[in-house]
Amino acid sequence: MNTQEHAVSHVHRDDIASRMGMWLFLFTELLLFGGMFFLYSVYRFMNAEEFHVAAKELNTLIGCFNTAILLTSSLTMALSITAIQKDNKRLSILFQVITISLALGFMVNKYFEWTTKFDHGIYPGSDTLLAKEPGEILFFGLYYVMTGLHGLHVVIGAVLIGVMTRFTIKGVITKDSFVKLEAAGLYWHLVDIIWIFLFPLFYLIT
Amino acid sequence: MTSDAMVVNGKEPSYLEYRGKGKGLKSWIFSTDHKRIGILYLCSLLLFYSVGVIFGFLMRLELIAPGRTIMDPQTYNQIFTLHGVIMIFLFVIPGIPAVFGNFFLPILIGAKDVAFPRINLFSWYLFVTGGLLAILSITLPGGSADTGWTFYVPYSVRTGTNVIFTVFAAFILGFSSILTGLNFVTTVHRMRAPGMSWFKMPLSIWSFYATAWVQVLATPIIGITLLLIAIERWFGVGLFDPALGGDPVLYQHLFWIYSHPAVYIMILPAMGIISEIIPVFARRSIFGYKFIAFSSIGIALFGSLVWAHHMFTVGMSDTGMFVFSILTFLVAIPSAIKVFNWTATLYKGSIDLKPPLYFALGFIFLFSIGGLTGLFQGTLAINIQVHDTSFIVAHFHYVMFGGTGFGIFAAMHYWLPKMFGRMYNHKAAKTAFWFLFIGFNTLYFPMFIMGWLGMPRRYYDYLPEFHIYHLISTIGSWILITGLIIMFTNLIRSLRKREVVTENNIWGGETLEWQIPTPPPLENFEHIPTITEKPYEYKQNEEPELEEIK
Amino acid sequence: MFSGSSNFVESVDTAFWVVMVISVFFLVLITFLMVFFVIKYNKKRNPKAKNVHSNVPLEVTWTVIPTILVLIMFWYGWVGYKQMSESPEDSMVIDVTAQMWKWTFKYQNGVQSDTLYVPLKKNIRLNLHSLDVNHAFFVPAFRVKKDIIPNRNNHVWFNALEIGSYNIMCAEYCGLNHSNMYSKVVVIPEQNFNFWLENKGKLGTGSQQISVIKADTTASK
Amino acid sequence: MHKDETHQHMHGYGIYLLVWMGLLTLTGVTVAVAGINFGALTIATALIIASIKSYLVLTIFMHLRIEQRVFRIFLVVALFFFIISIVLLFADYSFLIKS
Ligand code: HEA
Ligand code: HEA
Ligand code: CUA
Ligand SMILES: [Cu+2]
Repeated sequence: MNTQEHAVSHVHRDDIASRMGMWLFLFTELLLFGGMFFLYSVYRFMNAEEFHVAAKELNTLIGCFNTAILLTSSLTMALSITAIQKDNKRLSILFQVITISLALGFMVNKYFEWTTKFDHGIYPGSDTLLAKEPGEILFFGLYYVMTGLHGLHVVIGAVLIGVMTRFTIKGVITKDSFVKLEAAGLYWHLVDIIWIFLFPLFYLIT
Repeated sequence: MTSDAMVVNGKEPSYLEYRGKGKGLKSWIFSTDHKRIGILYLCSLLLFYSVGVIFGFLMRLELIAPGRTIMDPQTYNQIFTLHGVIMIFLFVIPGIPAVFGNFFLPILIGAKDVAFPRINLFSWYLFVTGGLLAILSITLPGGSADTGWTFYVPYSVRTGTNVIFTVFAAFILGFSSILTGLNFVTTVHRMRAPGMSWFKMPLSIWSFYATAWVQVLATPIIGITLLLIAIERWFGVGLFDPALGGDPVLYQHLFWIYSHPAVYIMILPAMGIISEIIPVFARRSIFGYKFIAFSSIGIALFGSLVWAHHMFTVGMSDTGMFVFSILTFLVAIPSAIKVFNWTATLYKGSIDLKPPLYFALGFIFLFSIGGLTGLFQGTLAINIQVHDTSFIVAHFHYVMFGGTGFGIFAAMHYWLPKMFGRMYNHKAAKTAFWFLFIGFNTLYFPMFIMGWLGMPRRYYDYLPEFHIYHLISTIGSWILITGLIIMFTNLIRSLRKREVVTENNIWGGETLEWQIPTPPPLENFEHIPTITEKPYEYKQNEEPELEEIK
Repeated sequence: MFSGSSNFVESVDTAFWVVMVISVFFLVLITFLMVFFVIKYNKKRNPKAKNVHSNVPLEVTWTVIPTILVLIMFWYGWVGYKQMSESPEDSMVIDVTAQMWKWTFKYQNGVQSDTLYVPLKKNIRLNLHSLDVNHAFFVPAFRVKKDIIPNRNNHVWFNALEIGSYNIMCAEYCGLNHSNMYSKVVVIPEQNFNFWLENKGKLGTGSQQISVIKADTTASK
Repeated sequence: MHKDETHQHMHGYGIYLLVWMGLLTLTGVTVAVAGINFGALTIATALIIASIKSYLVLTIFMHLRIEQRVFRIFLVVALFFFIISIVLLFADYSFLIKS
């Protein structure tokens, strides 16, 4: 792969370009969820009553708790970048590790939330669910697909940050070159923003 | 158009010769050089493409007479689905950006590569994976999808064929397309040569840029929509299933929110190519540079607002019908502006009728027919009659094949000599053009007539009264394919036998690719040029006036 | 090819010809200019090109005129469509059920048929239902088409103006036998229709039957 | 393209903490407000508060405030596309007569 080395060596490093690419990627993520929000808005518009009824089944407390967790993880993520900018490598790593732990906490919560639903017999295709009004089936369908997709993004984000932590430890990410960490951060904040909308739309419409 | 700094060391090996460490195939499939990736795309595209063409040919054979001719209805349904999927996702959408965009976009803006070379290579891998997945699904038990390329629910959720496979292939291809898009947006923003302000960019860059935005913003919607079909088939969540309260029409909305903008992903780059070719062979400046540039942006912007014109018979509200119909008409205006400006560019030119110009003019004619019949379909009352008939089939072949397809042919005749340093036989190219042109119209024009008379699309069998049109159409397909064979034989033979081209500027163009050696060296430019002039100035035309001033 | 076999034919065809005239005009204009320029300004005849960069009034003209023209097209389309969108109050209602791959027509009095018999010059409203996937009710001669989507209660209406029998086709892809999902709509004089309806779809005898059969077999357009 | 272009600004720890507290407070507010029945306005308030929260995350956590202007334009384009699509979608759905 000499070709590539050769070509790359002459190209300037361009952090702005890297971030621009990341932002563009974030837009595609945004619109990926956007498609789901289209579904949500139309179905909610057509089945307002049933959505109200169904939302009562969700546990607002867990939702609140998870919101707090994600917001805090966003904070630590942002802090880790400032730390590396200030050349405080150890602090940065610490913040990244906290972020990952919070992500795990979020997923553990989610796991319990989903399994309780399953125990109550509410999952796609279950008899309990099928006995409900169509609007409620839609609500839970959306709930599972949207929070599931979001959960998947949390996992991807956590793995990504894990890789960044490794890079930081190995000195790939440094005071002078941290655009990778920034990109991972941007991704993580996006995951947070999605949740900021999911939370009221599913948990707070009682 | 450029000042100094164009002195290129003649001994620099071309990108074709430069091998690096890897040898043979490896030096290609691991290369992150945008030119090599362009060629990779070209080869894989041609491969997938020939499968699509064969399917098209087989469909025409089946339809040569009513009743069964060569296949059963199930096979026919699978074949037109795969034909549509291949042509759309593997040919016209990636076609120009991935092949010619990759090769020429960096050169045209005076850069050494795209912004993210490795992502660029990755997107080719995705492309090939998706393509193979789509095509190999024929071999699975149960067969490939039989839903039409639109995958409408509830049928796509209920049919026993391997819809998930095809849908997943389309998902991967979408991802590949997104990566190309974000690469191009970033490249255009960050890597233009010094002095190349927005209005000094060649017009094809404007098209690629506008296209890239559509790719980035619209593609994820189809991604999630297709993913939902898979989820629906696996888990029966019921998001679209009418039995569980879902709304099949909402699926159609989501599908077209992407797939209408996608038609502009297909046509915009082709329009860019035409805007490059016409001034070069008319030997004069382009007419209305800014209008053409802004109309690209206009198409990209307004193109996102008209999707529901594919759904005029589903029972939308009257307000919806009104809004989407009127927006559909407005989006035609930027295309009209382009057509008028191209025509005006021929005025008082010194026209050199070389093969690329043949194809460019063919493009304008066929695209105009396609576009104008689009207006028929946008007219509500007429749409009711022609929706889902072969009128639509004719329309989209005129725009996609007559438009984008001929755009690709034009690009091949214009740029292949630059890419490989070999010239094809001009006479054979012109012969091929006439075969293609006549075959094309014979093949597709009858479809307009029978569509208006009520011949529905996706029909394996048909009433005897439509026989004559189908017959003519099938004969057209033979003429067309003859043209294809002549054209490709000519092009491929040129790579092996024909004369070697070494001059930089084969056609007398003024954009950057003509200032560098043929074929281009690995790094395109020895020194990044500084741009001082607009493209397509053709200063020599203005000499007399300068003398008068003296 | 079609005479005015339903009340929509006139407005749809008018719209069609309006768009056709404008389109042909522009197509001919563009093609003519291209060919003319290529000949007139050929390299041999005109070795030296002249640069013309832009002409704003011209650009404005060819933006504004097409805009006006497309708005005219839009208007014809809208007017033609508006008339189809809501059925008149006094329409006779027939329930249409589409399934893979056949049609069932059910009349108010319970009579069922797989051919659609309708009285001449009466407003007919069809309520469209699907038992499985999407289909579309399409009668080319009437300029009538509507998708039939499960869970959505679409309808169409029309007023048949000529005795005869016309094709009904399924215009939305619905699987294996999509291309064989045909039926007929048979337009007969009102008193014959009433006779048919009262006799639960039987054609009866004598003159009644003859006129029905006549309509059925002759004017297949 | 050059170093100074990239490294110009950065946020201190303090502002992040402030934003974080703001976000938590706003979360509290939505939850509290959700209990009150505003009728049709319930969803609107929830969305407005969520938008304010996103704004904070975008501008501060995601550095849009100190980024180049073009990034903000990009975001506007993406949001425009999203919002106009919803509006047009409802051009159909909100006038649909349910029968
Ligand atoms: C390259 C792809 C491409 C392009 C560029 C277009 C361009 C246009 N399309 Fe087409 N279209 C498709 C690909 C494309 N389409 C496909 C694939 C389908 C079917 C999908 C499926 O169902 O499988 C389809 C279907 C389709 C429909 C739905 C039909 C139906 O199913 O009922 C409609 C309806 O409005 C439509 C309209 C238009 C219009 C108004 C334009 C306009 O943008 C055209 C603008 C161009 C011109 C107007 C011509 C040039 C101008 C002049 C010559 C000057 C004179 C002009 C004026 C006076 C205005 N198209
Ligand atoms: C670009 C798009 C494209 C192209 C080129 C074609 C090419 C052909 N198509 Fe098309 N077709 C579609 C897109 C396309 N098709 C779509 C989307 C559908 C709808 C499917 C559905 O309903 O779901 C369809 C449906 C369709 C039908 C209707 C099926 C039905 O409704 O029952 C028919 C019927 O005859 C048909 C025929 C043909 C034929 C004979 C060819 C060809 O055989 C003609 C020969 C082709 C060429 C001459 C092109 C050669 C070009 C190259 C080799 C390019 C090389 C590329 C590079 C060098 C970069 N096609
Ligand atoms: Cu029923 Cu097609
Ligand atoms: Cu469209």
